Amino acid sequence: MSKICGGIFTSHVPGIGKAIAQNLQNDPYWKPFFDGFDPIHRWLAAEKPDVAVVFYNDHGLNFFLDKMPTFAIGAANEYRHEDEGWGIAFARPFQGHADLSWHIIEHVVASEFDPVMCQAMTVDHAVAVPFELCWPGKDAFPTKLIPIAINTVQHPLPSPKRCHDLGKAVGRAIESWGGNEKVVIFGTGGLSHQLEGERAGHINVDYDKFCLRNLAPDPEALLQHDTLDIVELAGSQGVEILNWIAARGALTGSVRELASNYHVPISNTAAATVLLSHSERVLA
Amino acid sequence: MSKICGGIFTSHVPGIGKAIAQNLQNDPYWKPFFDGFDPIHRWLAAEKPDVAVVFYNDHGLNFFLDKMPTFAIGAANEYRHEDEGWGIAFARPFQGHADLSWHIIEHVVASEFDPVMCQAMTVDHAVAVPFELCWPGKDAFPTKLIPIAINTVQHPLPSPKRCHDLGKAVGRAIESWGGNEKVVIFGTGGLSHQLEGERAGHINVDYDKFCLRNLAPDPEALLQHDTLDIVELAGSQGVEILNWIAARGALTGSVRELASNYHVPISNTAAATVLLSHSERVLA
Amino acid sequence: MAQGKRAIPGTLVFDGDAAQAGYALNAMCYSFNSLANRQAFAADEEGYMERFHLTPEQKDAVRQRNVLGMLAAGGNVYYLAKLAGIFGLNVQDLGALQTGMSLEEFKAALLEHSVTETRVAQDGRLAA
Amino acid sequence: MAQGKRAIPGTLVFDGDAAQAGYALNAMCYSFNSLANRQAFAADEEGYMERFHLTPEQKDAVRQRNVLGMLAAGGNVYYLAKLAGIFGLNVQDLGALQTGMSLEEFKAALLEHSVTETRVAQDGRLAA
Ligand SMILES: [Fe+3]
Ligand SMILES: [Fe+3]
Repeated sequence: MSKICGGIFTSHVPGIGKAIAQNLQNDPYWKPFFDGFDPIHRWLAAEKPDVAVVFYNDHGLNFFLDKMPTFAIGAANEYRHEDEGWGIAFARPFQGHADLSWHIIEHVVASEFDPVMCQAMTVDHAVAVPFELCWPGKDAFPTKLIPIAINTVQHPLPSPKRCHDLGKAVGRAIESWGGNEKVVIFGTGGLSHQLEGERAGHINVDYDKFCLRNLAPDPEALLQHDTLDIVELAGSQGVEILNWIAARGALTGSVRELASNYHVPISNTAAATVLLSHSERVLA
Repeated sequence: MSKICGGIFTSHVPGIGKAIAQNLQNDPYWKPFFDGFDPIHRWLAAEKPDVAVVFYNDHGLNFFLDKMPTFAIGAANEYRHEDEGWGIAFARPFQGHADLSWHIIEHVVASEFDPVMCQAMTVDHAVAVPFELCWPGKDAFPTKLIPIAINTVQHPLPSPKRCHDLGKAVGRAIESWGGNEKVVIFGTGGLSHQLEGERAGHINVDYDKFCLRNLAPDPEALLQHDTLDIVELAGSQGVEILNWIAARGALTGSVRELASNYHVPISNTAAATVLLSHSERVLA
Repeated sequence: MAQGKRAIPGTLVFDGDAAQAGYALNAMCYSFNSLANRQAFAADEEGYMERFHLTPEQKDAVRQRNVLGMLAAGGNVYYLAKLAGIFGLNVQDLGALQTGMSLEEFKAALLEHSVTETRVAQDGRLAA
Repeated sequence: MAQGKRAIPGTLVFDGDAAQAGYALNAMCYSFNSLANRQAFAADEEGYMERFHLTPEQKDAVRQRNVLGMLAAGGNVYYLAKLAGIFGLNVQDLGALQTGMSLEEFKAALLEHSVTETRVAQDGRLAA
């Protein structure tokens, strides 16, 4: 049976991609953020996961408002990043795992979720930046991708509880898969930030620390706020924490925080990176 | 508050549209089917519903397998039928009701459904044929449209229970809408038929009669079969009964059968038309 | 490939396995919603199939107008119906082709189920 | 228009009302994923806006590079960001424009929240 070895949670600000392209990892502005990936690089080198299931939100590359999904699951054997409007496209393709995608889809539909099934899709910086951060360089990514998009763009957004439940269903699906893949779960986006309106530049360090403190031991604490609470607390893009909440839901066993890095600001964003290890829950 | 005055359930075979275009309503092959709409025409003339919420399935006009929704809700102020591959497009546009669509979307997302929100969409014969049947002629349709598409194309399909529950949530949403619209619910497609494979031409009169007998008094009887049971019983397109099951779910009050017409065959299909009246449940 | 799938006689369930296998063929058929694309296909079938990267099996099935072959290669009937339209075949023609019957036999088989049952309630709104 | 909506200070929630109002503007911005479309817009802003049926308010806001005006007219920031890119504005420039600060003031305001907190567990897999 497949095993989930852990979870990686990280901001995905497009500016990070630009910093990577310009080799600014040791620039004083960027270094405190990039340093957060040192333990993740070591952990990935040790764990060598076969597949990454990535909860993220599309920012207007693959989905438009004519057909805006609440949840969408990729079921392709290859994905690509494409120009999102500013002329940058990451070169490395992402290898998919369509068979496992379909297994997840079958499982979550049977669990009363209503996903969009995507046999062909592009993925945006919310997938590409975390992959570039985790596996820097030019080599082909060693880990396959299954992207799961959550609507954080057009309200009504799914509730935090609904996202957490989706994550749980995805976690159970992975663990019931007959292959022997080792899977890592990603949640990307956040933490607090707001790009638009008179409150642009909003940051809420207290709320972010509340999330970081509870993510490993008590993720249900994050469900006490509804989506509009989160918009008010964390900003209209801070609601991307829904991706983290879903990803944390997929870790249904024993969880331990291995690394956590919080650095404000990166661009307009309170940036954060967390690594959790996961193992089957031992019944005492 | 808005009221739901009833439900119309009908087959939507493209051939019906062709028969309408060729004025074959009184042709001996077609007459027994078209006659089923006489009571519906009288009822619509008496009830004059403002809005039709139509549960149907897209047959490859608006949705493709790159982004295949489980459930999709239209949120436009106008919809059109377009050429589906054989050069026929019905001329009359469908007026939408975007505000009520958004109210329904808000309600069902809060009820833990995960719809695709469609601010622009085309509708296929599964909407256009029932509208042409109900309001024949050239005049603008007197009733606005809110289309709700259910995946009956690519497995896994949503379960009959999930469709029924979606219908219930949509019904509650309509009844909580602050407007004073009178709403009719449509379920289109079915009954038993199968277009493809060695079993093409499959018809199951017993199963169809079971559905027709239970639709008004005991719709939950239809939930005892799962989607693959229904494929086996009713054929791979007979599974369009999911649209009927969802539509019946929206009628949460007192229901009475006003008319029922079952005629086999129309094209490859066991055709059926049912009219149910609906009123708020009176608590005895 | 999923295991332990339920078998339904004479029926291919269009699931993830079929959808994966058939993507190119179905994408081509979906393009036939557009008249210009239907004309382009009619003008150059081989070039059009190549443009959509059909598999050799899919191409052969299309060349031979072999509906069961298209289904076996992952075709979905809702999309294939658009291709059938180009060939001038309706769903009853398709039924005959797939079952090995003549069109008249296929229609006769459907008529074996022939039934009409009508109920109309007593209700003022339904009075003629 | 939905009633009894929750007000969040300085924040426009992009809901159904906004999405309805902003559809044309957002559709135009979505088209800017393509370089050719960005060039077409740059070559003829007025013609391009007309092609997407922007409302008069939307056109004015675009002409004036008025971000708050675009938001008030239903623009969604994820799509507007693509338009901003054409104008050579990044998200920090947008922040300054919307808050009435200079770019330096906006950056300084962000730095007021400055904090770095790092934890790394003792674990063999993390050893350098
Ligand atoms: Fe983001
Ligand atoms: Fe149909």
